[in-house]
Amino acid sequence: MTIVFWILAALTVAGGLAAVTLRNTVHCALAVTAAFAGLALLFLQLDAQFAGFAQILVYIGAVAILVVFAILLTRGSETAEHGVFSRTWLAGLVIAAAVFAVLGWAVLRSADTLSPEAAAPAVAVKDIGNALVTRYVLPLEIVALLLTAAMVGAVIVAMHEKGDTK
Amino acid sequence: MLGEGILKGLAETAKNFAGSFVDKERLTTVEYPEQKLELPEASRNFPFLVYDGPEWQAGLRCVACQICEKECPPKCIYIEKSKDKKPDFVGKLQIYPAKFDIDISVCMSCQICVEVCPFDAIKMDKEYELSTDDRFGGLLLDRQQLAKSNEYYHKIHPTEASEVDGRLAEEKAKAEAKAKAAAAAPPKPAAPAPAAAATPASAAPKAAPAAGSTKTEVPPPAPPKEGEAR
Amino acid sequence: MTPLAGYLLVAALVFAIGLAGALTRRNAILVLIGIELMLNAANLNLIAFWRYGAHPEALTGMMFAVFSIAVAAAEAAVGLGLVISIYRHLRTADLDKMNRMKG
Amino acid sequence: MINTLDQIFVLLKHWIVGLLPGSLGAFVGILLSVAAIVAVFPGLFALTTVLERKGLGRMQNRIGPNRTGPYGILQPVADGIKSLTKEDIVPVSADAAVHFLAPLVLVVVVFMGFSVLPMGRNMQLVDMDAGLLFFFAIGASTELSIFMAGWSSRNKYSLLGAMRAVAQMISYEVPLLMSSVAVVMITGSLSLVKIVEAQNQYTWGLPHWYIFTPWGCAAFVMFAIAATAETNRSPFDLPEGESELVAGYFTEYSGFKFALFFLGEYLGMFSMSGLGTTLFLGGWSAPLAVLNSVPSWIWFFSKVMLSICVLIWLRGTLPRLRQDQLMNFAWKFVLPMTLLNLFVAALWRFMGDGLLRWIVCSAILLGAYVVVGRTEMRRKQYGPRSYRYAE
Repeated sequence: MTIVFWILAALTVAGGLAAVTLRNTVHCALAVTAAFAGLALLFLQLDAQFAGFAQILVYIGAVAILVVFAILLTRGSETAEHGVFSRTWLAGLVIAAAVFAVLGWAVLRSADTLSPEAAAPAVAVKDIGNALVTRYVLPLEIVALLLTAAMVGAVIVAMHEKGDTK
Repeated sequence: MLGEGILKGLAETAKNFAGSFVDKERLTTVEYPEQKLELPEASRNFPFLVYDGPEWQAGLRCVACQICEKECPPKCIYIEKSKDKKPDFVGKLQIYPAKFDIDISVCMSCQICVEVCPFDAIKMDKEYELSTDDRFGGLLLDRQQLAKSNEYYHKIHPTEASEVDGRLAEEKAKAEAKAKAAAAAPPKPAAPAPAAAATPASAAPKAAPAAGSTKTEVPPPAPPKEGEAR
Repeated sequence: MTPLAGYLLVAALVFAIGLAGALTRRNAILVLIGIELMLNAANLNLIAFWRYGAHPEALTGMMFAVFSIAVAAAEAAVGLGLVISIYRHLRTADLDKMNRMKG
Repeated sequence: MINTLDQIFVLLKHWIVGLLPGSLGAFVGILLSVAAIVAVFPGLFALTTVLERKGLGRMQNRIGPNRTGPYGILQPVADGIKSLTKEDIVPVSADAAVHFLAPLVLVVVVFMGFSVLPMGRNMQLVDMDAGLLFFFAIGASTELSIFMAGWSSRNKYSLLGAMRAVAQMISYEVPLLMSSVAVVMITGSLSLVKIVEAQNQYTWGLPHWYIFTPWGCAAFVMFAIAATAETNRSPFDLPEGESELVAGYFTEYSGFKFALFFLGEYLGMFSMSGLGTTLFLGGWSAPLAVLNSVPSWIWFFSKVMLSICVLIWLRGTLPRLRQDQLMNFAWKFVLPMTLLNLFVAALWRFMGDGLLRWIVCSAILLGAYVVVGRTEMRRKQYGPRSYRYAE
């Protein structure tokens, strides 16, 4: 439990909280980017370089930009007229708090049975690559297909229909 | 072939780059404040007042007729007539401008003031270094700043200036001949001659036809109008 | 507290925040953001378990996280495409107003 | 002696670190490396601005700055003083916090990219196993700062510029990555240090740079195109097209923040040039085996400056593209070519040594280029343009 961990944890949680509570939608998107960055740095703290960089590349480089584009395309940056929270916000909050309570309780209860400090595993990017094309080759191919399907689907869903002048 | 044009363009700029160190044709820049390009003779920007002789106040050709002030489209000329009179180039006594200001921040360099002036008193200048740190006062040029000698006029617009000079000399000669004729035949016009010298009301109409006869584009009825105070 | 418990707690907190966001916000895009946060919290769990687990050299948790990131990218693309398409139909991204089955 | 000169900065750092005790020494060592990067590249930026202005001037039949100092070399100093003393204006309706953060994020993120570039033998801040991935991950974050700048200004030109920039950078990031992946495939490593070492071999005194292979040459050309677009340089400078968007996403910035954006743009250029040098031009390795005695960092920086000069040359030559041309070019030409190039690189890897692989690989690439080029030229997409009303 180093000080760096606590700083990163605070950054992540603060970013997440801001993303959920801020009124301006674009601010929310930027705050969630900070949370993504904090999570990526936490991955690096866990010696998972590859996953951390992949997180930055995919989430900050692609998902955050997509979100921002979507916000601007749906005029989401304009202030909402009926408030930003839904009618059932209290129920949602209660459910989330309950989930956190259960999870936290479980973690704290089982904390002693979990393994203590472990040595950092020496995993090179090459090992990840080898694993991807040997043991995990089927999931890799499936993910490739999924991504292609998702790309085609997203394009079709968001495409203007023919004759649609809007 | 795709990309061929890019290579051609690159070769062209490379030629320019290398050529600029050896070829005068490829680097035609002039180092401005030290070196200046000679402006073409017909170039113009803002008007100035011409004076003859060494003394600017005495030699000012302007007679404060206010035609230019009235004709000026953006109304950037401000003239105040003088109370007294001074002799003009033919020796006739004329009013002179007590105040003659041109606001060059308003002036649009249309040259209409020059076209309408019956006395060839206002001409277009070539001076372009007019920047000032005072945007209200600095660009409002007064009589003294506007006054420039006939030699300067010759320098910037030589052909036009000599033409004007020729015209003025002709006019002067005509006026002298008239005076001589008046002197030679004293008995009859004894009365008009002193009147012409004394009263402005008769002096102005006399000068006007003389100018009108040489300058075709200037409407002759303009000078009488000047007489009626508006 | 062991390091693993710390990471798990942070992941649980982020998950809860994401859940709260997904359940309470009106704007469809912000609901998607909440879902992304939840996915990320799960990733953090996976990586933490990989790091402090019994066989880190097997790369199981790491691989799971990497695949999850790839799937999340696909999910975000499709989800935002849907939101934009719905916005085009209904002129709103407000989930409370999307209460009809007919477009 | 030669070795000392080559390693002089490394030795200097080790000497300073050796003077200090334990953990403080390590900290100071990192600080020194960071300080070197933070000092050298802005210095190069200053040099490049005057170089660019003078070079562009010469290409356009004029002289360029020559007033400040001898031959105008003190121009960046004057520019710096001017931008520092200018008033820092924040628009009234701007989102002040985001408006303030955007240039900072941009510059910090761009500086981070330099940490994995090997600038000489043993001269890199960190030798990361996934160095290339780190570089691209960091590079992807600049888009967000550009969006922040454009959106927070509350100015339609800023927002348009930012949207253009983001769309363009996302589009060209794909070919940029794809062309680099070919190098990774051949080297078998994401570490930039290893990539340079793989190229630092010589046969008959000639280096094994990747640009001298068919797939490497094609990848380099594609990389150069994508890098130019990625750094928003002319002819891909639509995001800041001054004729239509004032200054694009940094229209509403003035004074020091404007200077930061300017710095960020040039630093992006340097890091992209550095990456291109590392991937295709052999990084710090000498172009001929006999020139190995020249210090490695001299080679790296001269290669970077050379690529900067080529970028300036391109800027002086090519007119700006239109948005649809830009997108069509990225998705319909550069991306398919990079994908084909990946296939060719794989062929190269598995065909073994010999002349055959040279012939096959070059034939495939050239054939594809000619076929695609002919088709596109016939469709008048990139060919000479005809005007309906001009004739």
